[in-house]
Formats: sequence, C-alpha cells, structure tokens
Amino acid sequence: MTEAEIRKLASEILSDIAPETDPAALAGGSDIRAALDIDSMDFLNFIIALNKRTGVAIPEEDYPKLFTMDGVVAYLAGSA
Amino acid sequence: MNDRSAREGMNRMTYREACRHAIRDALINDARTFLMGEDVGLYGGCYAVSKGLLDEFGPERIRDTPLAEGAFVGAGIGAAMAGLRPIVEIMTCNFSLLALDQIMNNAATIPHMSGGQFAVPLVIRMATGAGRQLAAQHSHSLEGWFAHIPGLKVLAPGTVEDARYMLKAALADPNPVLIFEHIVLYNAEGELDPDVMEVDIARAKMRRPGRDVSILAYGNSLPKALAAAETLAEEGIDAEVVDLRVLRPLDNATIFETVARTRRCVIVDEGWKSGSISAEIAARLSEELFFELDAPIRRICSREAPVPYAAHMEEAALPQTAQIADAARNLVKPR
Amino acid sequence: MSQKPHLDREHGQHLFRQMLRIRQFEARCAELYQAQKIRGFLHLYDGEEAVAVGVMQALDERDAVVATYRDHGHALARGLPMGALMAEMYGKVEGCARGRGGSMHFFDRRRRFYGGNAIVGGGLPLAIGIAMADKQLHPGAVTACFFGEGAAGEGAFHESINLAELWDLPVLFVCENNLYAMGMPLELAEAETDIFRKAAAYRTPTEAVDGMNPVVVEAAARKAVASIRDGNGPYFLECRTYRFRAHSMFDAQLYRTREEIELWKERDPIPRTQKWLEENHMISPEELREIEGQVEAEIEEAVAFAEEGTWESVEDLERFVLMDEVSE
Amino acid sequence: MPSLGADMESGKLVQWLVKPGSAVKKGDVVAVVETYKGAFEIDIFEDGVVSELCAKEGEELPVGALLARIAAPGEEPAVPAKAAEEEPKVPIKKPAALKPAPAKAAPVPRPSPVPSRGRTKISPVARRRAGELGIDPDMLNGTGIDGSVTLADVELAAAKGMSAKAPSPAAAPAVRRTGFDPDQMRQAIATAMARSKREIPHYYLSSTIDMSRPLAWMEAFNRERRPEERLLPAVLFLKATALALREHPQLNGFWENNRFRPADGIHIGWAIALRGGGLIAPAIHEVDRYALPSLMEALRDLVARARGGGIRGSEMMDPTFTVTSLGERGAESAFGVIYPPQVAIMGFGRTVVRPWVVDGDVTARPLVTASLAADHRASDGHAGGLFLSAVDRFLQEPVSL
Repeated sequence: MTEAEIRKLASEILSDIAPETDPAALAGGSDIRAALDIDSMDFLNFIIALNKRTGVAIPEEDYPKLFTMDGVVAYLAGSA
Repeated sequence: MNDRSAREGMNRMTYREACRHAIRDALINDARTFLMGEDVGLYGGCYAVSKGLLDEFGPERIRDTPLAEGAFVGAGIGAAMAGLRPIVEIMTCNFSLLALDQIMNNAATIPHMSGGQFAVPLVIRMATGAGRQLAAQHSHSLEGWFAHIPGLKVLAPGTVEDARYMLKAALADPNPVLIFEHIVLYNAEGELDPDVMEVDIARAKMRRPGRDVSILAYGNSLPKALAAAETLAEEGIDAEVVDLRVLRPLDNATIFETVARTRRCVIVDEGWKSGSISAEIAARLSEELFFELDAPIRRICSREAPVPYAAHMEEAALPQTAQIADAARNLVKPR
Repeated sequence: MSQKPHLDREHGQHLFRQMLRIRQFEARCAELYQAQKIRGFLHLYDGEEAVAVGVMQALDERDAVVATYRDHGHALARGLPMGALMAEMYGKVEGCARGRGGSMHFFDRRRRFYGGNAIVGGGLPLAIGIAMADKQLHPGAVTACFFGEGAAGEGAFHESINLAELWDLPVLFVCENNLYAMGMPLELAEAETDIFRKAAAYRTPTEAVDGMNPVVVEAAARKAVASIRDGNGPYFLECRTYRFRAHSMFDAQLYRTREEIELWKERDPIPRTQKWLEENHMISPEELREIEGQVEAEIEEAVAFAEEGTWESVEDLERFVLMDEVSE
Repeated sequence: MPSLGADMESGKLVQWLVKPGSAVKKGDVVAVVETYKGAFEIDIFEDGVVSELCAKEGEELPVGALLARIAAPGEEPAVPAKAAEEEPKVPIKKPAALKPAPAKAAPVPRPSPVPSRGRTKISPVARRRAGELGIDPDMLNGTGIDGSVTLADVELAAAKGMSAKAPSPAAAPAVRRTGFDPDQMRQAIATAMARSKREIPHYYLSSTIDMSRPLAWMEAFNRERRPEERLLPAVLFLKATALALREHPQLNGFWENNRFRPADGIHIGWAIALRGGGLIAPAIHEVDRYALPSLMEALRDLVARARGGGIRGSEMMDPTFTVTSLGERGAESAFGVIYPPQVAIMGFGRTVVRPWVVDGDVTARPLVTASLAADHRASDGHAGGLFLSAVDRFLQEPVSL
C-alpha cells in the first residue's frame, strides 16, 4: 500500500466513526482522538478496522504510535 | 407624582364603598341611569351599598321598590329596551329566582328573538354567596346558573378594583349584565391604583403568576385561592391564580393560556359542583386542552347541601383555603 | 284624537276592514299550517279581533304595544306589514323577527311593537319599564299591554299593576278575557272572576266592556288613553271576548261545548259590524266586495312574499345573542 | 406485526432479512420494522423454516397483522392460498410468531423488563409528548398523581435515551436513523437533570483505585487477541460495578411512590455521548451474568447502535443503575447526577499515573477515581462506601470478572 492509499483508507474508516468530520483534512501530526473527538471505543473500532482491512496486527502497546495520521501511515507502511 | 401618597390614602376603600362610588359615578354621568330595587333608598341598601345616594339623587333615581322582583326586574328590562340605562339591584341572588322568568325569558331572549331589533342594556346587581351564617335561603351562589344562559353577561368582582369599575363597563355594554357582589367581600379593603380607571369585562385576570399549577377562582374564592398560593409558595410550589371574574362569556383564551402553561388546574367555585361553572370550565379544558394536561382537573366547590347556619357547618360547606392548597399540592407533588 | 270615536262611513269601514284582515289572514294561516308551511305553535285570534282593532284606534305612533303569544291581531292592527308577519311564520329572514320568533313573537322596533310574549304575564313587567322610560324620555306616550285573563293568576300581573299605579305610569292594561286560559275555565281558576276588580284593588281606574264590539272597545280605549295622557297613571280595560277556534292548532276543545261556541259566534264582531254598516248604509255591496277583494289580495301578496323569502344563514345562529350596540 | 409497546398501533415492514425457505432459529433477526419510534429489529421466537412472507416491504400494517408464516422443523409448509382467510381481521393477542427482540447478546432470556401493573395511567400531555419523542409511556414509572406518568417522566425518559423519533415519511424506508433531535434531547436532559437535582438528595463518595493489576491483566489478555477481541477498561468497570451491585442491591433499583423498589436484575445504563451533542444511557441487561468478552461485544454493539440508530426499546426503558466513564481523555473524576427514578450513578474518571504508596514505598501507579452519587432517601453513605470498596475489590481480581 502506498502512503496515499493508507491515508485514504484511514480517512475512510475515521469517516465512518465520526461521520460529521473530515479526516482527510486532518494535519498529519495532530492527535486524531482529540481532533475528531473520538473515545477509546471509537479508537478501538479504528484499530479493528485497520487490522481487518490491512491484515496488519496491531498490538495494544503500539496504539500510541497510531494516534496521528502520520503515525498511522508510518506504522502501516513499515509493517507492510 | 408628588401627591401620589395623598391620593393613595384617598384610594383606599372597601369593596362596598367601591360599589357605591361606581353607582354614584354612573348616576352622575348618565341621566338615563337610575338605581331600582328593594331598600336601596331609605334603608340605604341591605348591605349599605347605596347609603346616602337617595339624599344626593332623589327618589326617582334611587327608586325603592316593593317586594316584587319579577315586576321590577321586568320593568328594568322594559326601561332598558325603551331607552334608559337602569341598574336594578336584587337584594340577594337568592331572590333572583323570583325574577328568573324575566331575566331568562325576556332579557336574555328578546335581543335575539327580535332579530336584533331590541337590545336590553340593563345592569342587574345582586349580592351572592355564603359565609355570614345566613342559612340556606340567603347563602346561595347562583352565578353559575345564570352563566348558563346565552344572552347574558355574568360578572363576579373579586377585588375592590373590579367592584369599583366593573359597573361602568357593564352599563356601557348593550347587553344585560349581571354583577354578583359577594357578601363577604363588602368589608374587604383595597388600594385602588389611581392610574386605573376602568376594567375589561371581557377578560379574566391573572392575579398571581406561577408555573406549577393554575388555580382558577372568582368572587370570595379569589382571596382564598391567593392565600392558598402563598402557603404553597412556602413549600416551593409556584401556583398561578387567575381571577375568572367574567363567568359569561367565559374568557377561554386566558383560561386556556394559563392551564396550557402549567398543565395542572384547580378550579374553585362556591357553587355546588354538579352542573356548576367549574364543571363548564373543566369540560372546556378537557375538550380543548386535553393533550396539554399533565394531571386530572381538580375542583373545590361547595358541599352538595343547602348551606347550614351553624358556623362550623357553614365553614365545612364552603371551599376553604386549605382544601385549595391541598388540591394544588396533590397535583404538583402527589404523595 | 277625541275621546269618542267618530263613526263616519270611512272609520266604520276601517274597523271592518281591519278585523276582516285579521280574520282572513288567520284563516289562511290555519290552512298553511295544515300544509306545513307554518310550524310550531299557532294561536289564532279568531273572534277577538274587535279588541285589538278597537284598542289600536286609540293609539298613535309614539305609543308602545306589548302583546301576547296570540299576537297576529295586535300586530296587524298596529300596522305591521302583513308580508313581514307571514314571512315570520314561514321562518324566513324577511320576517318581522328574521324568522326567529315565529307566530308567537312578532317584533317591530319602528312601530314600537315590543313583541308577542309567550310567558303568560311576562309582558306586564316589560310594559312597566317601557312606561318608566317613556315617562322620562317621551312624556305623553302610552304603553298598551295586552294579556289574557289567565295572567291574573300570575304574580307578575299583580306586581305590575301595583307598580304602575304606585309610580303613576302611562300604561293601558288590556285584559282580553276570553274565559279560558288554554283549557282552564275562568270560574275554575279565579275566586274573583271579574278581572277588573283585581286591578281596582290597586286603585287603578278600570272598565269592563264588550270585547266583541270594536266600537265599544275603541270608545273605552280612547277614554282610557286620554286619562293616561292626562297624567292620571295607568288604566285597566277588561274586554270580554271569546275565541272561536281552539287554543292552538292541536286542541280537541274538551273543555267547552260546541253549543257555547255557537252561542258566542252569534256575537261575532265581523258579521255584526258588517250588518251594522249595511243597516246604516255606511257600506255598499260594491264597497264590501272591494274590501274583501283588497284583503284577499293583501293576503295573497303576503303569502307570495313569504314564499319568496329566504332562510337566514345558519352561520347567523348566534348573531344578536349578544348585541354590539343599542340602536336608539 | 408484533406489538413493541402498548401504544403501537401499526408498523411499517421496512426490510425482510429472510426469504421463504430460510431456516430460522429463535433469536434470529428476521425483519426490520419501522414505527413512529424508529426502526426496530424483529427477532423470531421459535425455530423453523420461513414458509411464506405475507407482508411486503414498505407495507404499513396494524399490530397483529400477519407478517410471515414459520413452519416448525419437519412441518409441511402452509398453503399460501389459505393465508388470506386465516389473516386475522383484528389485532390478535399474540401476533404471529414474532416478538420484539430481547437484547441481542443477552445470554439468558429474561422476563418482560417492566413488572405488570395493569393499565398504566398516563397524563394526556405525557402521552402526546411521548408520541412526539417516540417513547412508550407504558414502560415508564409514573411519578404523578395516582402513579400516573407525567410530562416530566417522559422528558426524563427521553433524557435517558429513549428518544427515537419516527423518520419522516419521505425518508427511504431502509435507511436507519439515529433520530435524536438535539433540541428535544437537550430539553429532555434539562428536565430530567433539573428534576433530579430538585428532588433527589444526592450524597457523593469517591475512592481512588489502583488500576495496575486489572490493566496488567487486561494487557495480557489483549496481547493474544485480535483487535476485535480486545477489551477496554470500560468493561472491567462495568462488570466490577455489576458484581458490587449484587452485594449492595439497595443501590440497584428505583425510588417510586416514596419508597425504594429493588430492581429484578442488574441492568446498567451506560452513558454514551452522542456525536454532535447529547447523551443517552441505554441499558446492558444482566451485566453481572456476562463474561468479559461477551460484555465487550455487547458494549461495542450498544455504542455502535446508539450512534448509528437501532437502540431497542427494552434497552432504553429500564436501566437500574447508571455508569459513566470519562475514558482516557476525560476529567479525573465524575460526580454524576442521578437519573430518576434510579437511585445511584457511578462515575469513573480518566486513568492517570500518579504516585501511590505500596507497602510503605512511593511508586507510580495508574489510578482511577471511582465516584458514587446516590440517593440519600434510598441508601446511606455507609452502604455507598462499602459498595465502592466492593468495586475496588472486584477490580483487583480481574480473573474473577
């Protein structure tokens, strides 16, 4: 997956979780949870979806690496 | 206004004096007006309302009548039809039954039955109510009965201000207007607002704003309702008190507005509950406001018995402040 | 107007014509009632025409009339247009009370006709009040108040005569004593069957006259009205009369005999007056036919007027329950 | 057409989720029905095979109308032609073979969540408002005269999340809607919370709980599992609370008619903030009976449905206790406002790492503040304190959760 594809996928998932927001417009370094006002359940759902769509196992201790869009891209690109 | 306090002193008067001032004003302002009734002249009025007026206006305009309610009430109707503006006093509403034929079959029907040719611009004043240990035949509250009759207007002043200014409005009205003055209120004192010179006899009047429950009352039940509201306020219940004061035609707008807002209603009526004005109001509320109500409508009326003489029995027969408060409290904060 | 009727040819014919108008009008009403054009109660004045016609001769425009539920005669004699009366009985809006009153409740403000009152005795107190107003606003005006002998049983009768006398009011009380209050014979209803004596007890001047003779009634009424206009207070006239027809349309008349009715019919004021006019050469056969023809034509016109009349809009049902103003 | 509430007269069949011939078993969701209260999933009450779908999608049907025929396993399918004459003309007592779905994940079937008490008295305005909000007033506890359901009771219920406004007729029938009107919800919350603060004498207690053991246990649990199988601390809080409530039933129930009525089961309302504002607290039934993984599943399902529509009536109707958890980005403690007629609410703050003394040594530990707000009419502070201790005790033994 290219970085752009990852970014697009992550944005789609987040759009489902927070439909009134525009995750694509998110600054790459900002905390997704704060910016989109998502809670731990939402974040877990985000992880679940990423896991299912990419097949990348995301252990719990790695969650903090996925708190930003840049982090997500780097994490998934690195795991691929 | 610098002389405001002086004028306030002058404006403090009893309900009785207010009635007298009203009659006096009417006699001064319109030569077509006269007062007619039993003992209105020499005696000064059974409840001393017209005391002193005979001396001022003479026997043609303060006209004592024999004990002949049918004839002198009918005469008032005829005189009104033929151009005068009579004030007929029926000593107490208990005796109005002797004139019921004239009031109902003539005053109330002729304007309509004549196809609008003859108006009956007549005012009939009568004392009403119980509370003075006068026993059954002098304690009836018949205003609700008369309020049944299309063609009449029925007023029940519950304040000194209304006693002072309702007559003027009633005389200006082209229809037969019945004013029920409560015998217990004659001694009530009140301060008149010098800036108020008239009252609206088409509208009920809110006497105390509130949010939790509407208490509708008139006549001598009004002060009782206000006292109940004070009691309730100490308990944190904010009762609105509306003075019905116009029993016919009922001011639906004001009644519906308050009840739609508070959604709870207690109606206080010194008449008997069966077929009373309170029954009429309750029926209208259920017809028009059913889906706004948050609790059953409650009525505090006189017990269904002739009003007895003995003080404790009479007290038990009539609506009392504690009952009103209980009813309202129960609607707002049921046990 | 003088106290004595001036019985010239013209006035004699006038009395006859007025009575005939009432008689024929009512005959037509009875017919129309059976044809269901007129409904409700229909009380016919048949036989009593001389009373209304006689009394009205003594009144003029300023005077007021309070009538009973048997008011066709009073209204016609007072000059209410026959068409408006017929239309009223049809229930049409062109009626003299917009079709709201019907047979028993004719009103005409312009002619000071204060209504047929259908409560026995109910009109007397009104007459007191009208007279009070007239005394103050229109001195000299008289209120003629009609009622039957049945009213003497009511308190309002006594209270009102007392007040009129007590207060010196210009009221002409006209008792149409036809001997039956509906079906109640006078002698079964009253201990004192001379009604005028009851009024006399209130010190009111009284007179009892033959109510089957318009000239006699007129003469008595003129005398009474003159007394009233002179400021002598009320006057009480008892006119002894008889109704030939039933109390109302649905009355089997079980309370009186056919013979009694026939006996009274011999005193029928209309043939009697006709005969008197003929005997005194005050009417020619041609004039008689002309009068009869005119009356017939007037009735036809009234019926046509009523037939062509319109129904009041149901939307106006509550109109005038409360008045917007007093027309002065 | 099943009756989903006493005031439901009809419903629109939005979607069939089965076809003739489909084998169904008890609890399967077979159809979506839309009522003025919103869309409901209809589950089946018995095992069998769908022999005929009698109702068409989009059809509005009175309660009691036949939706489908189910043949028992092995039974001959009904002859379709017979269906018409057998169709009841009036709503029948036990409509067809369909019943409203109980909480989907509930492991044990429960009796009707509301005790039978005859005809519920409902004030006219309460009934009207309930209709507007899509609330079944028969399911409410009345605080009015003679125990009647009042406007305030309805507003309160709405604040509790029972609102499910009927979609406009123009809306596509199959589209699920949250249907929460923010203004109405704000109003309802205002009414309920104002009433709570006016009527309920709250007392407040809090305890700081060392979360190192439960979190360590959870991390270990999650480590072996795929994300969808992982737990969140919230389920630990929920389960520990439920178990503590078993020991302290005086906090689990309702204050009604001037007395406390203990609840039949532990149905914990979980406060869910809705995106765009507002709050609902639908219940997870019988929380104490869940194992943690299925509780996690139930919670995730509940939150998803709360936000996306599809909360079931029974979930909105009868929480017996409420838990609010502020999560990892919230404040450190939450002293809740009790939802009448419940008598207590538990708040869990954000887990923070702070100095903590263990065996005389200061050490950094993840700590959470658990706060209890309880109705002093129903319980006393002593009971509340014991309850908080119990929650702590259960959290310290995560294996037993």
